[in-house]
Amino acid sequence: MPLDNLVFWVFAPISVASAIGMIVMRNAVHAALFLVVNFFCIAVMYLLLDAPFLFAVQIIVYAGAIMVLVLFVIMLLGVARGDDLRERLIAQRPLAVLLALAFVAEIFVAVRAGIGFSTKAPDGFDAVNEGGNTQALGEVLFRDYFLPFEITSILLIIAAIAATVLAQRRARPITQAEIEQRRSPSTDRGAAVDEQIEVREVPR
Amino acid sequence: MNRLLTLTTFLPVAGVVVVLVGGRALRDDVARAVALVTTIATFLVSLVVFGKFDPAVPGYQLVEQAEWVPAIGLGYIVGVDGVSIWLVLLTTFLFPIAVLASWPVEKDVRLYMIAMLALETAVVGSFLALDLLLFFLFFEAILVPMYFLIGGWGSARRVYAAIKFFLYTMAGSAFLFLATLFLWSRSSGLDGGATFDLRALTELAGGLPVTTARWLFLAFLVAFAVKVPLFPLHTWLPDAHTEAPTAGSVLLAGVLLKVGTYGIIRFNLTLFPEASRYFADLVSILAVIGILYGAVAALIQTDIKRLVAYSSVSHLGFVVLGIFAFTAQGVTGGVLQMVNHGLATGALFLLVGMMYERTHTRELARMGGLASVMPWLLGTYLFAVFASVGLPGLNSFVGEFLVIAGTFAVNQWYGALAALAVILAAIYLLWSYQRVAYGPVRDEHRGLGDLNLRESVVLAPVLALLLVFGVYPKLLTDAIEPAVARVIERVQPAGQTTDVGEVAVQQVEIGLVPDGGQQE
Amino acid sequence: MVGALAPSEATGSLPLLWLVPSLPLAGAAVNLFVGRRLGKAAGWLATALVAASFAVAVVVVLDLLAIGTEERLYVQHLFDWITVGAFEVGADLRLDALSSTMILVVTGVGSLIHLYSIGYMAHDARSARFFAYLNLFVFFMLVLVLGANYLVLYLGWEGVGLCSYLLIGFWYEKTENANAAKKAFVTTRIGDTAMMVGLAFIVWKFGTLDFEAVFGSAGAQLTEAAATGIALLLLGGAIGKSAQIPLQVWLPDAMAGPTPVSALIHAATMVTAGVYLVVRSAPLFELSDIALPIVLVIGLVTMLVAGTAALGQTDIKRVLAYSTVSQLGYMFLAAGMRAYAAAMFMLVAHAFYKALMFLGSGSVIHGMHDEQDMRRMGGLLRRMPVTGWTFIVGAIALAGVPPLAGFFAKDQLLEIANHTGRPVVWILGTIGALLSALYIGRLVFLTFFGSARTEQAEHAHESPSVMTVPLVILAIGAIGAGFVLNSTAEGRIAHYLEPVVGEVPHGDGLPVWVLGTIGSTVAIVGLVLAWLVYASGKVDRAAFEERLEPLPRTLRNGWYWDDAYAKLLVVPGKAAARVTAFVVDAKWVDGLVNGVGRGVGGLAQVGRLLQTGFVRSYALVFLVGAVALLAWIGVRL
Amino acid sequence: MIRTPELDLWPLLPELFLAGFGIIGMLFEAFSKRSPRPVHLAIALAGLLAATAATLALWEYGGAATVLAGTIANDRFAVVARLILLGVAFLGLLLGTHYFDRDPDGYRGEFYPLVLFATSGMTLITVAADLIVVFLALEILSLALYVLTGITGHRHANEGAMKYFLLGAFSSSFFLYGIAMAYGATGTTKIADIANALAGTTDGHPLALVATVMLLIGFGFKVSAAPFHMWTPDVYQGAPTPVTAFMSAATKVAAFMALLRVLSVALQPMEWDWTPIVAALAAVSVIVGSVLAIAQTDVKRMLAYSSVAHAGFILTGITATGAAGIRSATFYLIAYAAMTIGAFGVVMMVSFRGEERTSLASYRGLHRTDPVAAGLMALFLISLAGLPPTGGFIAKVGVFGAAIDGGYWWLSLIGVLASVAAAYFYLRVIVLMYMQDDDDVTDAVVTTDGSLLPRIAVVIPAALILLLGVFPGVISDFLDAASVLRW
Amino acid sequence: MRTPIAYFVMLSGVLFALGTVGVLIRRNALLIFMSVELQLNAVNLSLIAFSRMHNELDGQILAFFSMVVAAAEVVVGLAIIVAIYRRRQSVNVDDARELRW
Repeated sequence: MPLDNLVFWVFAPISVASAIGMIVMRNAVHAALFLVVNFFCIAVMYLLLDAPFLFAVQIIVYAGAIMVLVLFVIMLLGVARGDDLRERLIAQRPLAVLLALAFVAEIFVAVRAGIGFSTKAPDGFDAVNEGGNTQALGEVLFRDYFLPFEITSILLIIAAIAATVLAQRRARPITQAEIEQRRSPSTDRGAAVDEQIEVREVPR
Repeated sequence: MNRLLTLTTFLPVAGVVVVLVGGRALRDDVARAVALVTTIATFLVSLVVFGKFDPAVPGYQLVEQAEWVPAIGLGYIVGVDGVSIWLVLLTTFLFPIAVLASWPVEKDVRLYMIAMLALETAVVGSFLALDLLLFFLFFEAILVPMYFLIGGWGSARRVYAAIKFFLYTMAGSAFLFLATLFLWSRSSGLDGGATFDLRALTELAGGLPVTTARWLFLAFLVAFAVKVPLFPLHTWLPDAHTEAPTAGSVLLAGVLLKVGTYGIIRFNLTLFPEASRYFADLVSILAVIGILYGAVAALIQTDIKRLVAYSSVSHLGFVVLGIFAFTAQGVTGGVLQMVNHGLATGALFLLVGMMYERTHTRELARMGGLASVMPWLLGTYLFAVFASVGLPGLNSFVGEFLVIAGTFAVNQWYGALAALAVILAAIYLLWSYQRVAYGPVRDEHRGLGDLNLRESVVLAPVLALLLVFGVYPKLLTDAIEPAVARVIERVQPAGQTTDVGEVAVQQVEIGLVPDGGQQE
Repeated sequence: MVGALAPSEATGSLPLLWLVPSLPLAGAAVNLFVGRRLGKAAGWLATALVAASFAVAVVVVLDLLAIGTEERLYVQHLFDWITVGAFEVGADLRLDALSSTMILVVTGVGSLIHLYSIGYMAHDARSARFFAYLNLFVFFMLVLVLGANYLVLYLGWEGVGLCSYLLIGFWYEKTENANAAKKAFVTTRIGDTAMMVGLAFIVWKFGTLDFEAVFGSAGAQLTEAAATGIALLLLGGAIGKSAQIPLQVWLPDAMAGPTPVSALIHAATMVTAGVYLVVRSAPLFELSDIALPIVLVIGLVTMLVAGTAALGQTDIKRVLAYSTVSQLGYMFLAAGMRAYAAAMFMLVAHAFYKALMFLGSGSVIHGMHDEQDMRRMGGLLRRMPVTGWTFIVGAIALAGVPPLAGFFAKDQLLEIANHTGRPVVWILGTIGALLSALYIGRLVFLTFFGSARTEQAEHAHESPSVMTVPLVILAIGAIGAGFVLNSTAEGRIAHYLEPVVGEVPHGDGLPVWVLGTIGSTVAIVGLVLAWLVYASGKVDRAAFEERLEPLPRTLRNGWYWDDAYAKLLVVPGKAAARVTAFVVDAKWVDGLVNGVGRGVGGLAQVGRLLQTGFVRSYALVFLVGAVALLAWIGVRL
Repeated sequence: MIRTPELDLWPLLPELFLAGFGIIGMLFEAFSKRSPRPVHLAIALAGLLAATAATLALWEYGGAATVLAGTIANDRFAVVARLILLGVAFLGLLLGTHYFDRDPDGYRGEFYPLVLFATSGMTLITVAADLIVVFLALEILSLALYVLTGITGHRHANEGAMKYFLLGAFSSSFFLYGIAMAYGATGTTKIADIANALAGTTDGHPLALVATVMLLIGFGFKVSAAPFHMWTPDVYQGAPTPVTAFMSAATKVAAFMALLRVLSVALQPMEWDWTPIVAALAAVSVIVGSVLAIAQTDVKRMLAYSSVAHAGFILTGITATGAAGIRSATFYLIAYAAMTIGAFGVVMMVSFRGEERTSLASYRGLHRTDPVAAGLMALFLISLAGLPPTGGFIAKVGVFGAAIDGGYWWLSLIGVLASVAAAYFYLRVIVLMYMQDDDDVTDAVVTTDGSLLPRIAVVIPAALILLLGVFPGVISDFLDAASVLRW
Repeated sequence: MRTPIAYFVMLSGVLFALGTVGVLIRRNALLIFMSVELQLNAVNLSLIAFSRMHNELDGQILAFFSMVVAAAEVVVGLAIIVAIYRRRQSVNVDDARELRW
């Protein structure tokens, strides 16, 4: 068994298992850690696919920065243990599993018909990656994808605004009582009248 | 270029604009006056149109054609022929009357008048449009102001009635819409590209496969059958008529229903002659059922407006029956009946409205003896009742007789069964009249006033026409007949009975042995 | 066989024909709109106009007589009424022997009744309206008889129905009057509708409704079946208008109208329109093998049923009403035997004596202060001599005592029955004659003879001269008509009508004098019997009637026709209407529509529950959609 | 050595203006204590104005079909799309300003830059000629809208934002998966190249099929096509009304325009594959939207379902491929944008202090207290119902005509019948506004405060709707130009 | 490299499906969000696999952008979650269902 094949068959099950682990772990922190494992496995796959730059980015940015941020929030909000696993929605879980299986089957059919399970990666990727994967990527990025790259800046600005707008405490937070008080005089009456409308105007 | 028809159609919009712009600054009386002046002016313009109209010419006249949305082949094409000229005149004639009859309306007068005027434009536009989509546009546009009129100024169950009217009609017209678009889509192969021009589509429709044409016919028919209304699509009508304000009922019965029958003549027969023949029996049977059914249902009504409404179902059945006889007499009778029903039933609703304003009830059981209190009002009512019953010498008779005679020659059963409604009409109308007018006077009705000047002015022209058109229907038929002949020529292949007046001549000349005739 | 006539040129005063109907119409219009302001003058105006119409009619008819028999036809085209394609109907008036007879009767008797009404309606606040209607009636009746085609005839036909409705219900404050009016209109409308279909039938077969054209080509155009169809449909109209079985029920109730109305409309003119129609349409009826026999049977049955029913009535006007029905039966009988001229003769004679008796009964009622029950009268001859004696003249005429009008008419009829080999008809006709004598004798003896049975009867007073003068004139007519119209062997009126209706049938049978004797004897026997029972004082009337029960009650109720109709037609009809309106229409047809609406509404209510508010449910729905779409694509791979 | 691409930035100038002014606004917000709304409004309007001017200039701008290394399309379709979006943004800003005047507690100065950023994302997605740019633009507009939804921090806004965000991210992953599949099938993400690559295949590359479905799912989510519409009612109801107005109109326009470009360029060779899918989505959307709206008692929620139904109508038009489809859909979008933003505008006028009084009952007797608002609302509703003489009617003619032309008469049948059902709930609002007895109204009298700003913001769309209804020909050239995509 | 591309694509599919399951069955907003991240990563795997298959770099670029987007989404998402937690003291999405029906 060639090395890449071996690596694939080692890490693929781990990634799947860690993904499953993430979605069944009751503790949010554990789940997040499983996700990190998963990300790491995927990063390995990148390496197999001759994408060393993304391998690095995946580990540094994703598994590193992003997941840390998530973990940070989990800790901040103190909701690590909050998730109880009793399901209120009938059939949500079986349906979810069923649909996921169907989805996989569909992808399987499409992939088999589309590229086949024997197609190997063609040679000549080295030529594409001439001067190293990072350099090649850089060239494509700043030549062909110069614009999208700039666009991401807007995305990040919005993210920044989002953080300030949504997460920032209000100068004068609106209390629950205030809301109740405001809601009661008009909307309650409105709701009551609503009922009347229903009765009256559904055509006989 | 001659812009008379456009002027007729859109003059009421000018009134709408005035009232809208005036806004709250406009006093109610001014709003009323604006509406009245506008509608009268429209009537006068339509009279000018009538003056320019040459009854002897069978085709469309005073045609105005302009590009509107060339991208989809939607044109602004309007024109009149012998059928539509009368319906337009009927409309423009009834509107000032309806406005005048609405004088007692106190609630939201400006809005009311806006709705009335908008309605007039929509209705007149429907009768004049020679572009299928333009027609549909006006046809749909009728719904909105009428909806407001019923829902805004109707009686207790007005909202139910208004929504029902609206949805029912809209559901029917959905099929018309699709069929229109289908024809349009088929017309893209024509020289001028895709178009909604009725004249071009008439050519096109002739070449459609038989089955397609039949489906399209049905789609058109459903829309119009709802509007007419043809049994069993009629149930919106009693509710709408009953709940609508007086002017609403008058216009609904007088004008709006005719859009349906007009549509059948103008579109179903013209576009799909083969399908018209194919479905003639089906439609005729429905019409006969409607005639009898409406009459029977009217027999037992306790609400006078509802009773008149059911009578409309019956009377409109005559129109449809006549149309699908495909004889000159039947179709002409049908068209005549449209105008006549508009006037007669319009008068009935006007009078019922006047009674309602006085007695505040529509329940027959709570009236009675009114003839002793308001002899003139009830006298005119009786006049209208007899016009509606189909008394010879008054207008409805001519149409009814022509329909029966025109149908009988083609199918004896239809003619004979339809005639039964004449008996039933006498029963329900006279019965209701008796309960309203005769018998002892009820205490709460003592001292009610008789017709006042405004009401007399409202009624006089209508009643006069009831008589005039009964005595001298040639006024109408001279213009109707050439247009009808043109339609029949298209529908009925040579050799079929198209003119019952010619039967005898043919038999004698060819020397046919008289056939076995009707087996009794 | 009846042939077509060649219309003659307009000569002399013939073009004035249009005036005959127009004058009453003008009167109607004036009285309708400004009659109130005319006051008393309204009646005089109406009377004057009808009289003027009569005068014009006389002048016109005289000019018609000046024309040779074979061309004795004048058609006046006023204007085109309906013209659609090749189908044309003109507003045409037709003056020939038949219509001239009718217009003279209508305007002549009509003007007398108008005159009488001035007195009769003197105290009614709405008398102007009354005269307007009356004038309008005369107009329509004239249109009916003058119409040159079936549609104009139909116009008049329905018009008289309208006036009948208006006049029966003239005192509409009383519900039963209004009911009677409606019943009259609706019942006759049933017949009218059949007639309208008949007209459509004619249009189908002939393409025209013009009498000349139809009759001219009838033989060539119609098969026997078609002719039967047309004839029977027209007969339907005639039955309704002339109150023949089975549509006779409206006429007795129609007595609710003012008495002059009963005289004019429900005795002299309108009800005879059916006879006129049959006679007019004779060319069509004769093409059918069964139409005329049916006419005959209907006439016969009606005569007997109504004659017996008349015996049981207590209301003076209802006796006369049933009598009218019975007499109309006679006329139908005559027409059914193709004795059209005899029918017309009877029609004219009947117009005189029956109008006379109605007016007389009106005078009685007037004198009795609106009392109509004969049992509460008696001995009125002394208190109302003019009324009484003229009434007796009419009664004798009706009974068929020679030499009054009724005798000649009935005699001729029975003679024809006998001579054309219809013994059964002859026997039944004779029985009918006996019945006539019986019931009219009963009426006369109860009313005018014996002693006054009530206070009212004792204080009854004679009517004013404006009412009695017409009675006298009509009495003279009742006496003289027989002589004038039937003086020679052939009969003047028969001869006069021959160009239009053909000859009176001839045949062999019992000698004429034998028949005449039998007829007179029967009439006298009937009267004597009536005297015995009702005036001689030798019979205990109450016990006599008691012994005959339930016959008198059955007769009084007109053989329970009304009840039968109520049970068999009205009740089921109402039930059917109720089911149609409130079950079929409201629950099914409309229910379906509303059901669709409610269904969509329900769907919406259920559907909105899908929107649970759980974001994960939304994701689930999303995923279902995604997987479904992918599956759809996958299937195609 | 990096070879620099040819930099033709003109076709991107509007987006640059939008983003630039967005940043200015953001900076202003950061450095100004009180963040006065008029100044913010002025900055944002200036941005819009500049962008509009730049857009208009592009009408006559020739240039290559795509610029910036094939990532940006340079055609009139893009110009049309931008103009619509800029107009919507303009109205949204006016409405928003008024909204925060009345609800200062919920006010955040970031509203203005966020609207500009969202708009830039929207315009960008309509000009994107590369699926990567499409994805990025989609994310820009999505993220901005998530934030806008929750901007007031009110309870319902929060919930709406969360639902929108979670489902939006979920759908984004599908969308991205679609892009991946498209890339897998063709080896490129440029829509023109995808088309070229697909043109050779006959029976459709399986991966391309999956890609098509996934992309449709992603777009379907954005345009609220059923069954991917579930977020719509909750978010529309929860979001501040001006945001709802803005996003209901603008998102739909942007996503549909982008969808049109993707379908008619990249997936044009697969027309026969995607039309049935689009038709199915259309049918489901129309039915779901029309029927479920009937049961609603909150006017915003009702309009949300209505928006689902309208997505279906537009999809109906798209089933007619090619220029006809684009024309009809574009017209519909213009009309829809006008009527929906107008309707929400009136909703905002009627509600007060944020999101109170949005129940249907609040509209009782509105025409007495504010006839103008009621009249305009009636007009918008009539147009939404697709009745003449409004733009909604002509729009419906366009899409159904196009669909029938394309052979989808059954879909049109469903559409017209559903629009009958839909008419019911539009009519119901009119009933409440106009057809109440006077004594019924008194206990629920509604007053709008009669401010000028929202009035302007609803009168403009009203005028547009009437114009489109009566003289639809005026934008005919516009549509002609739009219906030709360059690639 | 000997491993067929399809294997990677299938692995990506499986992970994506697992991500959807996570979205559907977890109630913690953060975990739902993490599941979405899993989905995005799965897609990235596909992209890079396809990139390798086509012998060109666009796929990798796309994956790179996808990471950027993911980062931005994380920020926005976390902000929203924090905001909602502030209001409700809960990150259970099932609790936030005032908007319904």
